[in-house]
This record gives sequence, structure tokens and C-alpha cells, in this order.
Amino acid sequence: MEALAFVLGCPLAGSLILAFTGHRDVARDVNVAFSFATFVAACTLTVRVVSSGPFLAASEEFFIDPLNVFLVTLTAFVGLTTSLFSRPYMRIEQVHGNMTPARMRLYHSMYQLFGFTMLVALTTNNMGILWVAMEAATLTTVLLVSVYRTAASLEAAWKYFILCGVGIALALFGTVLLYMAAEKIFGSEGGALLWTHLDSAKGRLDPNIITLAFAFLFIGYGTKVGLVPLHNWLPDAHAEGPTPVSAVLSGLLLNVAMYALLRCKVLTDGALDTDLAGKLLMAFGLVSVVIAAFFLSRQKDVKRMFAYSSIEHMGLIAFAFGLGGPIANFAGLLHMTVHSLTKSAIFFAVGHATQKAGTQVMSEIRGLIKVSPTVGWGMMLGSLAILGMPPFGVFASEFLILTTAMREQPWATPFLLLALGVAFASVFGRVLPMVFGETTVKALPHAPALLPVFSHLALGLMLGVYIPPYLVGWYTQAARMLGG
Amino acid sequence: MSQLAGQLINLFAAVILMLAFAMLSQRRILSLIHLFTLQGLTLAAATAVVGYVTAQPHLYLSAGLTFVLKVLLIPMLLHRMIERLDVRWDVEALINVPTTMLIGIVLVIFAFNLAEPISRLSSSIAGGTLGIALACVLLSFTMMIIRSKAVPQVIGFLSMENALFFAATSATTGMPMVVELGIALDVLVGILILGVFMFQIREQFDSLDIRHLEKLKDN
Amino acid sequence: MAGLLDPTHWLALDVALTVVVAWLSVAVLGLFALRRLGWVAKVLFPAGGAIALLLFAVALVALFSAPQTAVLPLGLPGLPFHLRLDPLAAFFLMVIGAASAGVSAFAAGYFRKGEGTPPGLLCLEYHLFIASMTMVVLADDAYTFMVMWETMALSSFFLVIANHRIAEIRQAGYLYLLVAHVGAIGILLCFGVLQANTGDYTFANMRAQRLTPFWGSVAFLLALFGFGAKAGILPLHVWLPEAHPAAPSPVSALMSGVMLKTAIYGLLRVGFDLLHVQLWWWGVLLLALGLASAVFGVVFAAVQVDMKRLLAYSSIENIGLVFAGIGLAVLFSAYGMKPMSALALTAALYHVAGHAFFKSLLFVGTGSVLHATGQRSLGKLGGLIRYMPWVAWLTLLGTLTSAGLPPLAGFVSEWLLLQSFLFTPGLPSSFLNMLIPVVAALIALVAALSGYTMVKFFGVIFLGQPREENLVHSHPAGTWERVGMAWLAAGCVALGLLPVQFIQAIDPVTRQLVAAGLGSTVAASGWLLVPVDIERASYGPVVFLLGLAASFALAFALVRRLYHGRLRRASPWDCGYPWQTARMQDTAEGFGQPIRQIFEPFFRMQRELPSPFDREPRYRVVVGDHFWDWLYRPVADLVERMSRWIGQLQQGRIAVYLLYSFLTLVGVLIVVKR
Amino acid sequence: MSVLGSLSQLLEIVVALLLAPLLVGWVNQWRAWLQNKSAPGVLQPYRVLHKLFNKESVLAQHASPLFRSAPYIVFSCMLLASAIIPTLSTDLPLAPAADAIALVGLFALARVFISLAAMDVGTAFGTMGARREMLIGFLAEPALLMVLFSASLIPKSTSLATIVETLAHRELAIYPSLAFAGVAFTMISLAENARVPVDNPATHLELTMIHEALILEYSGRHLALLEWAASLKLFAYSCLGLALFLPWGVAEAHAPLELVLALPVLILKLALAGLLLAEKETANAKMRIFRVPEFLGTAFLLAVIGVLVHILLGA
Repeated sequence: MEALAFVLGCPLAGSLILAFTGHRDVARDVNVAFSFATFVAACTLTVRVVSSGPFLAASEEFFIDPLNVFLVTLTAFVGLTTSLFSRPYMRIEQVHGNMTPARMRLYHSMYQLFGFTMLVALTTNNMGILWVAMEAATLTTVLLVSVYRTAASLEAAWKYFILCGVGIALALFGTVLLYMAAEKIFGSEGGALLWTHLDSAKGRLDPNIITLAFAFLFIGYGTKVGLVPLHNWLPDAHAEGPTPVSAVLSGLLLNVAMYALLRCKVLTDGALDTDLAGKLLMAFGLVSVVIAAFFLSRQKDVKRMFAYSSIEHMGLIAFAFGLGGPIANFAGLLHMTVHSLTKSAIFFAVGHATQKAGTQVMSEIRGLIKVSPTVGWGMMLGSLAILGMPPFGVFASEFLILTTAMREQPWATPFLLLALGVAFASVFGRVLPMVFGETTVKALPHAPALLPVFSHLALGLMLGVYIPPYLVGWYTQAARMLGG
Repeated sequence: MSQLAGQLINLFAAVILMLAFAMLSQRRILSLIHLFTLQGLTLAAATAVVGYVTAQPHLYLSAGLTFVLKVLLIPMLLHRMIERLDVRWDVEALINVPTTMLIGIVLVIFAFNLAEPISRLSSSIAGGTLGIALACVLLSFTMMIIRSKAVPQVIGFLSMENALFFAATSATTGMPMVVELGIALDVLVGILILGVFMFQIREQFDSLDIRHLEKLKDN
Repeated sequence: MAGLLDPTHWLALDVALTVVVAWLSVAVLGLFALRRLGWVAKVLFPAGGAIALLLFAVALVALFSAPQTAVLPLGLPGLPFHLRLDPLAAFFLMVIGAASAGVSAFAAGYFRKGEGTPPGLLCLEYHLFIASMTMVVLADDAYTFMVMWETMALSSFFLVIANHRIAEIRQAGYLYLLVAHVGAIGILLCFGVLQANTGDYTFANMRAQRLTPFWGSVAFLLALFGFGAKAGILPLHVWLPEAHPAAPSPVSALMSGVMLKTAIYGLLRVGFDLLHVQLWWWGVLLLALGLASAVFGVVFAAVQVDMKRLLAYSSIENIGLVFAGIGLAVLFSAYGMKPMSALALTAALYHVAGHAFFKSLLFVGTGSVLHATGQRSLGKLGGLIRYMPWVAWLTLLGTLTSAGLPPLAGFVSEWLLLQSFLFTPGLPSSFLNMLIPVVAALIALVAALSGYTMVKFFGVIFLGQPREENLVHSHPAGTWERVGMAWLAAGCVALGLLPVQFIQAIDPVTRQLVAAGLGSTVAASGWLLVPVDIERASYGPVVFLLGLAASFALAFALVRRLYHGRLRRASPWDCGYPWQTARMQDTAEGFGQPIRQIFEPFFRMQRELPSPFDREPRYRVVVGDHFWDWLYRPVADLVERMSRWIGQLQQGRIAVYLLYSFLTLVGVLIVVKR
Repeated sequence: MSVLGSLSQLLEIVVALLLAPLLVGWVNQWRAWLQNKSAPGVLQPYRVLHKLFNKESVLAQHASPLFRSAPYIVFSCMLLASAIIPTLSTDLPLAPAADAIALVGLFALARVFISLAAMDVGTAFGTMGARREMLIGFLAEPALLMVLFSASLIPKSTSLATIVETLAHRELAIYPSLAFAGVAFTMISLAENARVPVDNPATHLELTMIHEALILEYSGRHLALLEWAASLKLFAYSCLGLALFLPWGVAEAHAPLELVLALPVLILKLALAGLLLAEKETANAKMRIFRVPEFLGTAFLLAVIGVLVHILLGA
């Protein structure tokens, strides 16, 4: 309970404080401090849940169960490492003159607020609040994306805002329908939107309404997950914002959206006897994987490329949850974890690489391994990991997903094979010359932050060869909640 | 009494739908804002009536909220914005209004057809309005698609929010208060941010024509 | 892992694991001594070699002991790392251990300063590579297998691009890893079929499954795709002639000599062990692919002008022969002719072992040459036998083995293979019987052509006169290099002279896979190799060698005894044209010319013929591979076209994006409405 | 291995060593006569060998040990070959050590060494000769193998002794496959022994010679050994052909009488064979080197067809 209060309180307080002090040099460290506090609180919360099971809080408005607590911890952790990364990164940005003090203030405050909204979205028990939090997350990230105030960043932010705004609006419509269905059972008292109630009564929800509701919720949250063809905001937003923001966007926000989608899926599966939700997820997931793979082979901008790779992986995750069943759900959750770890690590490395080369155009970044071996290796290993090379964790989940798909949906495997092959060819073919070979780039004014990169990669590596038992228990419980 | 109220709500629904159509075909930004204000007003009224019928005090609150937000605050903001950006007398050329109308009608039929089974077994006094709300959502969506200037696009976005509110209040008897507050807050912040953006876009591209925002692409 | 604390009753498997751990620790030590070449070269690599010898010994023991299993507390939940050491695994462990021992010793003398990647890192990657190969063979569940398989690919990739300054090498590495990865996905899907929806990925479970012929064939084809890609079978071979030359020579040796064998292992494991029944057409398919690769490989090897490319192509040839043998074994066992199947399988395995030795030997030989001269192009070498005799004579052994000449290893496997073909006309299907002579003829042709290629290889590098002045200063190989090469050469000779003993060692493997073996029949007739019975066929390499040696000695003695041994050195006959230079010798291109002429349709040739009016006339011929045009370019173009087409989706207009969302919404609504 | 066996083995080796040059002399003599030239004596090859052994041998400056050891290796290969081919008897202690396939391998070994030796000196001719020799080799070798296969399919065995035994001492049967094999074998042995139409032993015309180009740098005892080896090769091939295609008269195990009888029969057969060879060499013209692959390819195909025919007719 208190832990929860801290989890939500720290970032909120942080954003308020940094809203005034964010332009000072100390702010970077304050940012880290608050993120660290959040992380600690999240850990205690996790311990609590793992030891004594799920619980409700604040008159049932908040609900902590294995499914969301593991995302909470993940969010807090990546938030922490990203803040660590953003210390030197933003410092260098200031030196390069891309960030004014005012913008620094905005950046730091919004960074914490963004974390807050995500944590609320994860922990709330109220589908309405979930929606509110998602919208709020959108708003904060819009500000973060546009922080450079360049033409490109404005365009990206605008598109991001409009597309996600519309998407989220549709989700609201879905929520209204959900409420409408629930109202018949619970009456118009507040309880009707509480997920726990809905979950307990999902068998009795009216299928017609739920079907329609899920359609809207799917489109709505699917937009934020970045499922093709609702993905168009994603590459722009990732490419034009500051790199730490890109890291949290694809590392965390996509996960949160996916989480919202999963909550809806559980209700829908309960209410309908058809496997509508699963089918939709599978179809859109597969399309996303294939289309994103082909987009990958056209990229010139490094951050854009990895944004598309995020779309691809989200598609894979959606496909996994669509498959359903204990193994596939487990694989999906695992993939969410390793993807956010690996992808954010990649963005850290990419951030320093782009700062070194002074450009995001891949053809102009060369021979990182010569200038700073650590960044080079970070990028190399990260890319290999994200491409599903063992012993990194992404491989573990892809292994489970593909092998399960091979027998449950054989027709899908050729597409997956094609997509993964194309993705590998495109990404690796571009990363290789960036990392190896001759170079002309120069050193940085400040030392890059390497702890985040390699801690993430190490974790990803560990999840590939060894998953700690409590983590396993955690995953399996979560998978069970997803109707595995 | 109650079925009079029901008819009243249906009337409001019709008005809102009509206003949506009007917006879809309206060329001038200023009148767009007026239409939007009207829509907000109707929405507030409808909410109040629903509150009166179902005797739910918190609906009055949300009616008031709607009034303040969508009749006073946002229109005012919009007015000041177009004042500053001096696009008050802007007229944008729409492609072929009749076609858009036809599309709109098709959408309305589609929406009704979609909502029909639900409305039938809807408990609340005016469940039939769900179809209208859905239609409004789709219409505003279309509007956003065909508008090529920033402000009208935003207004389309807002009218979509209106439709959602309408669905929330009339189809169901109002969302929980906390949710409504949250939504309202989001909308407000959103419109503020959009406002800021418009100025920045303006100074970047010295125009609000979003056709300038087509640099980032992959083809 | 029972009694791990008490070394007295360790199982062979425990020792094998210890070997892996030891290698890993050596690797880590290398990471700590990143740039201290002396330490890495003179301590770590020899240590790795010694460990490899231990592996070799333990594998030899394990061959004759019952399967042992262990479970490591790693891996996925409910799917820890299962390990199993059965005869099949033991055989390949033996190959790995033996070959990598020699290569490690050589590597100790090979790596120099200033070659791209720092030596410590090379040491790390190198030992990671051999350790992962060992684990691939030990793996007993799909996940462990895949993890180790890809680790193997990854570490070898980094070794290939050790000298990453050069763009071609990066390209080669890229192609290599790409093919490896796609192949790996194929294998992964194959396991997906084999686990048959049980969600249990252990091989034990897969053995228990009884797949329908359809699913069985799907699994087999996927496995063939995956492992074929790794083995460099047509048409997935293109990476091989690029990657093997690009790597440092010890690495090329390991990749050609050992890594390709893991693909063979995988194919055997899936085809014979995990799949409970074989279909006859699998055998035909394997046979066809194998022969195609063999002919293709040897023909291309014959026309190469880069010594390492030549060897790479010859690897394709040898792997093709192994595939042919396996195909025959599948064919036989599909018709329930167990002993014949065992014979074919023995031939294949024998060739696996032999190839591991002689190809590694040849590659490290080129390594020494490369170091001594800095030349890879045959056109610029020659006469080295006088400057680096050790390398020359040891390489000669490898060359003769590779040419399939008695009494060395290559001949034995060739002999066994031909024997198994000779007995084929007992197959129930007359159509297949028709096929056999053609197949046998092709194999004979391949063998003869490899002789041609090897004469070219050895003759142009080591014999004749130096084609460049600086070759005169090329220094002989160091001690470690000699030790490594000597070990490998000894292997070639031993395999050639002791087929009986070695076939007895293979016997448990064939018994495990096809429930039959040659061990007993062979053991019956002492030193004579008699696969079936003395009346049908027999071959006694020792007697053979003794006969040769005796007549050699006799002739020598008699000539010396009866006549004088006067000898005079003079310059060779210049047929009246005293201005001959070393450049007037026949070149590698020249040596390949007849092949280019006879097998013209095989090649994509661009000739540059000189005209009599050129100021400085030059002749140039570039020999290319048709498969690029037939298979790879089209695929690449297709992907390119598709991505360009898909790229149209993302054209920057927000209205269009909104339209997408809108249409998707409507579409989904329509779908759910139904 | 019986006493008689070892005896016949010894006898075979001696016979081979003695008769081989004689056969060459015989062929040359007849060829001269057929070409209306005055012929050298039948014993001429012996005289040549004696002369060469007595001469001092001249070595190129940078010739390597490989160059010097090659003649001995080649010689011993040929000796071993003619020892394992059942010319007089099928009861040979050495025979089990090497069957038909090993025999082909043996010839290949010799070829590889002579070619390497030729490349060692590094003159244009040596390498060219080596290349041509290997070219002929890689076509002739599989063809020979196929010929032996089509023979070995009859007794289902690759052991030469068994083959000859079956062919010689079974009731007379017509094997159509052997007809093809025979033709193929003739062509192969012409090519392998550097005979017209593939090569001309009597010329040193630089652009066309093959065998002579190989041994161009040799002299003295080394040359003598190589010449002797060449004649042994011719002898071995002829005996192989005779053993396969008219095997009658070859002694079986434990039949001393047959053994005594076998020698004259063999000589008779060889004389006839030599006569035919001389006739053929006179009647035909040498072909261009580029036509050789076609020639040998035909032989290869014929041999394969032979095997096919055997399997088709199930005979």
C-alpha cells in the first residue's frame, strides 16, 4: 500500500519539483534520484505482491497483480537507467546547443510526469482512469518529442498528437460501451468500470456490446501499440525526439499500451465464446511483423530504423498473445520484457553514436568500434540481440513463439520466416559497417554512460540462458491471468 | 414526462448530428467555431436533461462542466487563437461537398446499423442515441481527414470528443465522476498544447496549412 | 551430474562438461589479457589444445559406453539444459577434439600483432566457438541446441571478420551470418514440428512422437534446409567460398574441418534419431543434392586462383560426398536393408573424420604460406618446398589424402562409399537401380577431379620456381605451427592405415542409428578391411603400404647396388630459348583452363582476350557462380521491389494516415459485425 | 597363404619385370614393320634401360627431393599393380590387399607423383605435361573404374581374383555389358599408355607430347626407372584387359599344372595383343589434344552404359 503510494508519489513529486528546478545542472541528478526512489518503491511493491499475492488499494481504485506489477518494476527500472543515460546525453546536447535551460526544465519535469502517467495506467483498476492515464501519457510524450522545436520534431509531434489523440478517442468510445455493458449488471454506481468487478462478471457481459467495445478499444490502444496500419506516428515520434525519449517510448509506452490491450482482451475472451480478440491480435500482429520488416530495408535514419524494429516486435508480441495458451502467453510476456530492455539499450548506444557522428544518417556513421569500442560493441550486441540471436533473451521468446506457431498456425510461419529474414538482412547489413570498418568521427565532450547499455544487455543475456525461479513464478501467474 | 424527456434527448441528438454534418461542409473557420459552440451547448443541455430524468445529481455537474469547457473556455481559446494567428477569415477549399455529404450519409446508415442491436436492449432511456453518437464520431473523423488546415482539424478532433461525451451521458447514464473529470482535464490540456503547437508551427512554416507537415516519410 | 564432487567416478559427460568450462575460462582469461599477444599465444592457445586432447580421449571412452544424460539448471522454465552423450555425439566430439587440438596448437604459432581484432578477443571468440560446437553436439533438447547452434554461428562470425578493416571481409561475414540465421530459423521450425504440440522440447519427447508421413517430411525438409545451409549444400553454398577465405587460417580450418560437421551431426540426429522412420525419397533427395554439390564444388575448386577459395570449394565437394553417403544410408534403411545402410553410413562418417583432418591440415598449411609470403593468389606463389620444407611435406600428405589416394584416409572413405554403391542393385525399386551406376560414375569422376585439383593446388604453391622475387625470403613455419600440422597429418595417415580399428569405433554409432554395424565383420579378418566378406571385397592398407615400401626399397637398393649413383646438377633444358623466367611457368589459370573448357556451362565467365594490337596485352578471365543470378539476385530484387511498394504506405500525409485508421476501424467493425 | 600362392605371386612379379620391356620391344618392332621401316630388335628396350642406368643422371639445379624420389615411387606403384593383377594365377597373397578400386587408386597415385615431379622443375613443358596428364587422368580414371564395376557386378565382387575366377572357370556365358566395357577399356588403355591416337611415344614434338613432356627433365637411372615403369604399366593394362575379357588360362588356387600352363598362354595372348596394338597405332592418326576429352568422355559413357546394360538385363 505505502509502496504503491511511493511508486506513484515519487515521480509526481519529482515532476513538480523539476518543473521549477529542472534547468539547473543538479536537475539531472535529481531526475536520477527520483527515478531511483521510484525503482526502489517498485521493488518493494513487487516483493510484497510476490510474497502475499495481489491486492486492491484506495477503495479499489488501484489493483496490483503479477501481470501489472512486473510491468511496474520493468517501467521503473528502464526509467531509472534511462535517466542515468540522459545525464551525459543531455549534458552533451546542451554543449551542442540543442537544449536551452527552459527546455531542460520542460524535459525533466515531463520525463517524471510521463513516468507517473505510465505507472498510473499500469496500477489503476479503473478502465476509465486507464484511459485517462494513457491520454495523459500521450500528452506528456508529445511535449517531450517536440522539445527540440525543430521543424521535423514539430511535424512529428503534431502527427503523434493527432493520430494518437484520435486513436485514444476511439478507445474512450470503447470504454463507454464497456461501461454501458457493465452498467446493466452493476447499476450506475462507480464500481461498474473497475476491472476486478468486470473480470468477476465477465461471463455475464452482453456479447454484442462487448464485441463492439473491443473493436473500438482494439483500434484505440492498438494505435498506441503501433500495430500496422495504425503505426504511422511511431517512426516519426521515435526519430525526432531526444534519444532518451525514444528509449522510453519504445521501451515502455508500447508495453503499457499492450498491457491495456491485454486487459481488454481478457474481458472480451470472458464475454464472448468466439476467439475474436485472439484472431484480431494475431492478424494485426502478423501484418505488423511483415510490413515493418519490409520498411526496415528502406531506412536511412538509424533511430527510424529501430523504431520500425519496435513495430515488428510489438507485432510479434501481439501475435504471441493472439496464439494464446500458456506457452505463447509466457513467450509474449518474456518478449515484452526483453524487447524493452534490449531496445532501450540499443537506443542508448545509438544516442551516443549519433552524438559522436553528429548525424542520424546511417551511411555517415562508420567504425564506431575504433572511436569508442564500448559504444560500438553495445550497438553490435544490442542489434544482434534484438535480431533474435542467442544467447540473448529475445531469442528465447522467439523460439517459443515460432515453435508454437509452427504447429498451431503453420500457415503463418512462412511469413514469419520471411519477415525475420528480411529484418535480419536489413538491420544487420546497416549496423555492421556502422560498427566496424574505418571511420572519421571524433570523441565526445563528456564520457558516455555505459552502465545502462551493458546492464540492459546483461539482463537480456541472463534471461536468454537463465530465468530466476521467482521471475518464472511471476511470469506463469501473469500468463495464467491472461487465460493461459 | 419521461418519454417527453426521451423525445427531448432524441431531438438534441438529432441536432448534434445535424451540426456534425454542418461542420463537415462548413468552409469558414469562424462559423466552424460557432457550430462547435452550438454543439457544445446542445450537449450540455442533453446532459442536464438526462440528469433530470435519471435524477443523478452528478450529471448536472458534468453538464456544467461541459458548458464551461465546451461553450465558454475552448471556444474562447479558439477565438483568441485565430485572432492571433489571424486566420479568422480563412476559407479553405473543400473538395466536392456533395460527395462528402454522400459519404457522411453512408456512414450514418452504417453507424445506425451497427448500434441497432445494442440500442434495442439498451436499458437507459435513450439508448437509441448511441447510433447517433457513433455516427457523429465517424463524421468528425471524416472531417479530420478531409481538412487540410490545422485549426479545422483540431475542431474536428474536439467535435469527436463531443460525440463521445454525448455517448457517455445519454447512451449510458454518465460515466463515473472521477473519469469525467479526468477526461475533461485531458481535453483541456490537449487543446492548450495544440494551441501552443499551432503558434510554433506557424512560426516554423509561417502557415497553418498542414500540407507543410509532409517531410517525414519513407516512400 | 552425479558424484561431480568426487572425481573418481566422474562420467565421461562430466569430463566433457569440464572441458567446456575449461575452454570458457580460457576464453575469459583471453578477455583479461586483451593485448598481451605473448601470453595469449604461448599459454592460452596451447592450453586450449591440451584441453581439446582431453576431449578427444574422453569421447573415445564414451563411444563404447552407454548413453549418459545430465541436466543443467539453466535455460527456460520447465526446459533446463538437457545434455546427452551417446555414441553419435561421442563420435562428433572425437572429431571436434582431435581436429581442434591440432588447430589450436597451430594457432598458438599463427596469430600475429596488428590484425584488426586484438589477440585476446580472438582467443575469447575462438574458444567460445569450439566450446559452443561441443555443446551443440551434447545438447539434448531443442532450446539448448538452438542456443549453442547460434552461439557457434555468432562466434565464428566475429572470427571471420577479425580483420574487419577490409570491406570484402565484412561483406563475407554479413552473407555468412545471414545465411546461418535464416537456416537456423528453419531448424527452429523443424523442432517446432517435432515437438508435435506437446510443448515439451526435449529430444527424448521428440523421439517418442510418431509423426504422420506428412509432418515427418515437413520436419525433414526443414532440417535439410537448415543444416544444408550450414553445410554449404547447393544452392545454399554461396556464403562458404566467401567466408572461409576471409577468416584467419586457423578459423577457416575449424569452420571447414569441424563446423560443417556439426551440420552433418544435426542432419543425422534429426533424420535417424528423432524421426522414427525414413522415407525413400528423402534418400534420393539427399543423394541428388549431395552429388550436385560434390560435382559443382570440385569443378569450381579446379578453376580457382585463390588458394583458400580453392579449399573452400573443395569443402563443398567433400560435404556433398558425405551427404550422398547419408542419402544412400537413408535409402537403404527406408527399405529395411540395415547392414547396407550401416555400410553407407560408415562411409559417410569415415569421410567426416577424414575431412576434418585433411581439410584442417590444408587450411593451416595455407595459413603458414600466407604468413611466409603474404600471398593468397596462386598466381604469385611457387617453389616454396625449398623454403618451407616442413609445411610442404606435411601439406603434401594432406593433398594426397584429399585427392583420395591410397593408402591415406581419403581413399578409405571413397572405397567404402563405392562399395556401398556396388551393392545397391539389391534395391526393390528398379528405377533406383537404374540411378545407381550413374551416381557411382559421378562419384568416381568427382574423386578423379579432386586429384586434378589437388595436384594444381600443391604443384603451383610449392613446386616449380618462385613466381615472385620476394618469395625467396619466405621464412619457414614456427614450432607450434609444425606441431599442429604434424598432429593433423598423423591423423590423415592413421585413418588411412587403421580402417579396421576405426570402423570398430564407428560401429556403436551405426548401431545406434540404423541398428546394424560393420564392427563384427571387420574385426573378424584382422588387418584386412573386409566390409562384407573376403570374396566380395577387401582392402589392406598396411600390406599395401608395405608392398609399396618394399618395392621402393628394393628398386633403390638394386639400382644403387648394380649401378653407380653419379649425379650432376645443371640448369633445366630451355629448349634453345635461354631467356626463360619464372613467370613463363604454367599458371593456376592455365592449369584450370581445360576444366573451364570442358565444363563451360557450369560457369558464368567473363573473358578479356588480348588483341594483337594492344600495347600491353593482358588476358583475364573471371569465373562466376550462376546461382547468384538464378536464385539470390531475384530474391534480393523481389524484396527490394516489395519494400519499395510497401514504402508507398508511409508518404507523410497526416490525412492519409487518418484515412488508414478510419478504414481500419470500419473494416474491423464490419468484421466483428458478422 | 599357401606355398604355391606365394610361389605364383613371386613368379608373377618376376614375369612382369622381365616381360614388360619385351612387350614394348615387340610392339615397336611390329609397328616399324607395318610402317615399312627397318625395325629395331625385340630386345632393344633392355639395351636402352641398361644404357640409361649406366649414364650419370643430370638434375635441374633447384629440383627438390620430391623430383628424385618420384621415379622410384612410380616404379614401385607399377610393380605392385602388376603384382595384384591375376595374370598367371588367381591365388595371390597380395591380391586381398588391393581390389579393383585400390588398383585404380594405385594408378592414380603414380600419376599424381609423376605430375608433381614434372611441375617441380618449373619449366613451361613440365607443368604443361602435368596438366595434360592430369586431364587425361581425371577422365580415364572413372572410366576405368566403371569398366571394372561392370565386370565386378557379375560376381558381385570387386576383388580381382574373384572376378577373374568367376569369368574364367564358370560355364561360358555371354555378357553384353562386357562388350561395352571392352571397347571402353581399349580406349582407356590407349590413352593411359600414351599411345596413338592420344599421344605418340615416338615423337618429341613439343606442342603435342604428353608423356614425354612429363619426363623431359629426367635422365640416367631416373629416366630408366620411368621407362621401365611405363612398360610395366603397358604390361599391367594388357594383362588386366586379358584377364577380364579373355580370362581363360589363368590358373586357379591349388592347381600347379595350370600354373605351368598359364605362362605360355599368357605370352601368346600378349603377343596377339601387341600385334593388334601395333596395327592400331599404324592405322590411326594422332588426334588434337583438345579432342582427347571427347575421346575419353566417350569411353566413360560406354563404360557407364555397360554397367547400365548389366543392371537392365539383370545379367
